[in-house]
Amino acid sequence: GGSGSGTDASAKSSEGTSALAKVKDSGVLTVGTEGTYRPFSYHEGSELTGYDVDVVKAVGQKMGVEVKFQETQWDAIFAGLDAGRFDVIANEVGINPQREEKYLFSEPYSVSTGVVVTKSDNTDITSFDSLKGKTTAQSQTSNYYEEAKKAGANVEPVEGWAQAVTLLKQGRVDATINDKLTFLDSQKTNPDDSIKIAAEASEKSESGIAMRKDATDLQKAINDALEQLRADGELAKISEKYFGDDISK
Amino acid sequence: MSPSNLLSVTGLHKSFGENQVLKGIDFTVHAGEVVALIGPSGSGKTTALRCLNGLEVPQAGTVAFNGGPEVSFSAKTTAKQAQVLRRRSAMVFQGHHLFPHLTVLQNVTVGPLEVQKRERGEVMEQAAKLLERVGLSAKADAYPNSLSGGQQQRVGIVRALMLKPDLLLFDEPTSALDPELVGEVLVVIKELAQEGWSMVLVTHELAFARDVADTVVFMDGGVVVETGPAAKVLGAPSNPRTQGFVQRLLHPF
Amino acid sequence: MSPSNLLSVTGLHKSFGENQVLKGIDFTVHAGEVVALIGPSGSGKTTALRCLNGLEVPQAGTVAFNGGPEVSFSAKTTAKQAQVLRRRSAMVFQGHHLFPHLTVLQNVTVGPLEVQKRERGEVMEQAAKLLERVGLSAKADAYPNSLSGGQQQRVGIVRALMLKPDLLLFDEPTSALDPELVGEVLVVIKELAQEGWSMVLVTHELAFARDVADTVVFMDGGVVVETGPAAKVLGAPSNPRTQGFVQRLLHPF
Amino acid sequence: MDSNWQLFLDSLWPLAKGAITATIPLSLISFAIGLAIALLMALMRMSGNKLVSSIARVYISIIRGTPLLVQLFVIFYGMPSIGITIDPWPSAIIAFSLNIGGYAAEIIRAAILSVPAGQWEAGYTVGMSRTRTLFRIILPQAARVSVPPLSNSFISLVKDTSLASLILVTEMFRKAQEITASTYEFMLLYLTAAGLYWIICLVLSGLQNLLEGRLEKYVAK
Amino acid sequence: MDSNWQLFLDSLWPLAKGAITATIPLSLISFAIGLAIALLMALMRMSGNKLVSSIARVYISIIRGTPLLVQLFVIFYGMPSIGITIDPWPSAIIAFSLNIGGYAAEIIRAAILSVPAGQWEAGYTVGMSRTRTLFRIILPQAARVSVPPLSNSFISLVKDTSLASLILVTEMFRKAQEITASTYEFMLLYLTAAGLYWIICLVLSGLQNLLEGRLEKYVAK
Ligand SMILES: Nc1ncnc2c1ncn2[C@@H]1O[C@H](COP(=O)(O)OP(=O)(O)OP(=O)(O)O)[C@@H](O)[C@H]1O
Ligand SMILES: Nc1ncnc2c1ncn2[C@@H]1O[C@H](COP(=O)(O)OP(=O)(O)OP(=O)(O)O)[C@@H](O)[C@H]1O
Ligand SMILES: [Mg+2]
Ligand SMILES: [Mg+2]
Repeated sequence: GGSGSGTDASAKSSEGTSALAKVKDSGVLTVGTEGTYRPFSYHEGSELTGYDVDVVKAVGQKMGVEVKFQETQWDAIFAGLDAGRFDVIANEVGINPQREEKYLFSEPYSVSTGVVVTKSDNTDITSFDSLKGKTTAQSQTSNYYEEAKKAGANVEPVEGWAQAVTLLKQGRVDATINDKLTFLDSQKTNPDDSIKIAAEASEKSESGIAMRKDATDLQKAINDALEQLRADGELAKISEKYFGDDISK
Repeated sequence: MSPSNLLSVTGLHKSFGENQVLKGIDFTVHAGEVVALIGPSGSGKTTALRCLNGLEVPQAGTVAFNGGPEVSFSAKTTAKQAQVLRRRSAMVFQGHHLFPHLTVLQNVTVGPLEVQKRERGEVMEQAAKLLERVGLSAKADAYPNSLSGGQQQRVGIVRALMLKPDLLLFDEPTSALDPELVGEVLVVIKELAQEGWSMVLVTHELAFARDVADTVVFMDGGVVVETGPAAKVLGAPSNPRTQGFVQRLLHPF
Repeated sequence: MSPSNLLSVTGLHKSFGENQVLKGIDFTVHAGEVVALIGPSGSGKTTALRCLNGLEVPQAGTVAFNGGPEVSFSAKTTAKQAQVLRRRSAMVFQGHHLFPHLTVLQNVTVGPLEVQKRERGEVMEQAAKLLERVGLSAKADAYPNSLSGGQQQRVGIVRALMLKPDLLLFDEPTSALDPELVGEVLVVIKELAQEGWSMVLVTHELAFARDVADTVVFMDGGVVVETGPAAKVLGAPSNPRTQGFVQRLLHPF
Repeated sequence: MDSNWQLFLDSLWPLAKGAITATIPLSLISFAIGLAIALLMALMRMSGNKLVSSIARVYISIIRGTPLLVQLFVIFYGMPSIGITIDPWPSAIIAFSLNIGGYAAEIIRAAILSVPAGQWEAGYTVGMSRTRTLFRIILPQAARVSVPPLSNSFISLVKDTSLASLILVTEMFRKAQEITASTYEFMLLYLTAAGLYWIICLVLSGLQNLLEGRLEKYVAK
Repeated sequence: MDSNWQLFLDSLWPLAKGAITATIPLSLISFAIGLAIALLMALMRMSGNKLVSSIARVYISIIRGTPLLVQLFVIFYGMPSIGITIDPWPSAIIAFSLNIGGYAAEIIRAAILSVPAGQWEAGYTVGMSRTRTLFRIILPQAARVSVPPLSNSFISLVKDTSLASLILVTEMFRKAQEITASTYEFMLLYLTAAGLYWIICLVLSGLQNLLEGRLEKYVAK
């Protein structure tokens, strides 16, 4: 993964000031996030929290700017980035070539595995390949929407994890592919032995902070900050807090 | 009931909630007789007339047609029970109430064909004859909205006649009409009276009542104040309330 | 214009689209004169009357008040230009058209207070006097919906009088009324006539017209067919169309 | 700009297909069933029986007082928990029909009440029963009055069918979102979809005008 | 069941807060501004000037023919591309106001037309100008006729404000989604939100009835 396309951009911004300069001048990094994607971006009481939220806060600290969150739904999140409503998106956005054609990504700060979740008594789904011809429920949020399609599954789009699991349990779909972390977190909150992980992807999936194509200097600054966080162990600490494990690499 | 009695109305009481509108109405219609019901606004004329057609259900009293049906009303009488009265009478409304979505011909034949289930040929023949008679043959396929008020009211009369009722009920059939059109409707009613139709006619046209009615019933405040031959009640009323009313209408200014 | 002429109407032409409704109307109202405008339905009486109040804009002709305003109409005349005529005349409508959201008192004072900007005390005094005069002092604070038709029409007359017009225009002021209530309105109009108000009165009440009008103008098909003293035109009309019309109304059946 | 133009052209057919295979049939079917429910509810609401009219009142109030989204969710995701599992399309049709049933009930009731009482009586006096008068005399006249507000409801329904995507029905708006998901051209796709909705609505308005003209003679004057 | 009950109780206040701080003020403000726009559009639509009335027609047609969601997107996410960047709340108010402006315009127009022509003439004959007659005579009477359909629009608006979450306004439905995201109990939360919407709508219907009663005398009989 990574942001291979970052090099060809000539760092010119439409208004003459670079994206980084704008952030630095205002002292605020505006971040778009869903606020409804546990455990990455969600609310604890009225407080916005989550792994991605903490990470981007720490990034801001390293950059010496304040971080301001704008919460919106997935449907609108890239539109918001395009329109300049926020500088970056931190919402466990999976890095894939399609997205990289239109946006820049930071170095990944979250590496996880896609898992196929089925009902516990399901025996005929054992791998990604066995999804061919099956029906899966995917939120368009994730990379997994594309992956399920690639595997030949019949994809039903849904709004999020909760709905996908409901469909699964009601027998309306055969499986859902999602982040392993999401599955683990939901099992922690709502232990439910009627669903299980049926297969795990061989390839890791990586998520990063997304920004507009012209924000090369901002991308560099964020990468620098992430590098520092990695180096001083902060990133690992945030990860431990949410997952009891280091998922940042 | 004397054999020449077509209809006997006795002791009709009708209240709307607290408002007692009819407080015991009695009158009789003989076969072939024209009865004019007159009286001040709000005296209950319309209500009384509607009771005869089962459109209003009184709480007490009897409406009896010679040869039936006969309905004795109580507080428990339902609208369904009252509706048998429609077998003998038919109503012509003040505002004609033609069906705007049906042609003139359909308006007058819908009852005989769809409700009475009479034979189509016979119904069409009757309709043609009656429309001819009121001068509206040419309008059979027109919609009511394209007719003048007088023409609409004449269609209303034909619609009632088509049901072959024994008693025609008119509720101020000309009062919603342009003054110039009043005549054409009155002429039709007068002819029907002369042909021997029995009818009860609520009207404010006292001159007309004097001309065509055999009997005049003067109502006031929910009771019958005076009944008698038309010439007598309208020409030399004995009751002072009748006198005042007749005076007010015949010499308004 | 002769000095006793209050209003001269000459050569009024009015079409609605293709429909030529007024085809050259001429008549005169002298100060203190009562002119009755009669004629068959659709002959253009209402249209002619509305032209005098600037509610309708004719395409040709002149409406001239003695001492002004005087409006000569052409195809280009706008509604705004016609509205100066309202300075001298006031209209009483067939359907009264009281403002349902205002009390009786507000209905009659809204014009003088809000449009004419007259002094409040004087307006209230005038309103009290006029309501008293038509027997409605007790109803000053009632809403129109709670009044009978005759009362509503009397308020309509007061509303017109409050504007202190030189000419009162009545368009069939009693034709929407219950027959019993006609009298109370006619009486008020008759008294106004006797007090010397100038008025143009469209009516189908020929007996009333004969009683109060000085001059009768008979219209038919958009033209004035016959004009003359009331007794002459209604009693012994010279034109056969007038004869037919008068006959039809006075002896309808 | 050029590639946007290309994307616009490319997405037109998939979106139109979504409209033809889902948006339009879903709207039509739901509206037809909804009207039947609405008529029933309107009659119940006008019934003299307190209980019957209360049932209709509560039904109408709940339908109009809660978001359509929730109604869809309850039927699709909620019903299985009481043992009733309904497929996406039937679920959508049920939800939209019930919704129209609530909204149109008030329209139909008002339209029926707007027919002069004399029309009922004229029906009775020629011997008709209540039911026959309703269907033969009153409803044809109520139709004219109710066409404009009903057509409003229908137009709203067409746009609301986009919510069906939440319960796995792939209609036009979902198609737009799918294309967006791989091209990230939200504004373009949404505007294209909006344009198609607009065209559908213009066609419907045209039909409404035609129908109003046809029914013109049905109004008592 | 017990923990559901607990969750229900726990979420009531956050949801109600969302209603009080966003859903309700957003609805009220947008509705007030929307009515002003609607009146203007209704008058333009009735204007004798072909151009003016065409502008109103097109406006009304676009507003009613395209999804509100798209309208919100265009104002919030689309306008910045032509250099106009508006904050979430003002954007939401603009979008909802314009929307109400289109829907209510037709309601107001119909209400104005329902006032008998004679009322205009009675205004003229006591010397009033067109404008004064409109405001002093016609609109007070049109108000009574338009209360029921306007209150329908208002109720719809209350529910439609949930779309504001797409443009960064945190209203009641968004709150429900937030809680769902950490508890995964979306049925429960959506039903709770639906209940609150219902209560708001019941209150509004109550106010509507009051208002209708008040305005009853304004109708010519
Ligand atoms: N359906 C009804 N509900 C309540 N009150 C009614 C109803 N019909 C009539 N009334 C009342 O009954 C009384 C008599 O009314 P009715 O119409 O019979 O009088 P009427 O003699 O026909 O008067 P008019 O000459 O004005 O037609 C009136 O006070 C009226 O308000
Ligand atoms: N605003 C209008 N638009 C089009 N045609 C009109 C209008 N007003 C009146 N007319 C037509 O003008 C003709 C004359 O109408 P008007 O109302 O002046 O007659 P009228 O003599 O007052 O009749 P009535 O005795 O029935 O009141 C009629 O054919 C009528 O249809
Ligand atoms: Mg009566
Ligand atoms: Mg006239």
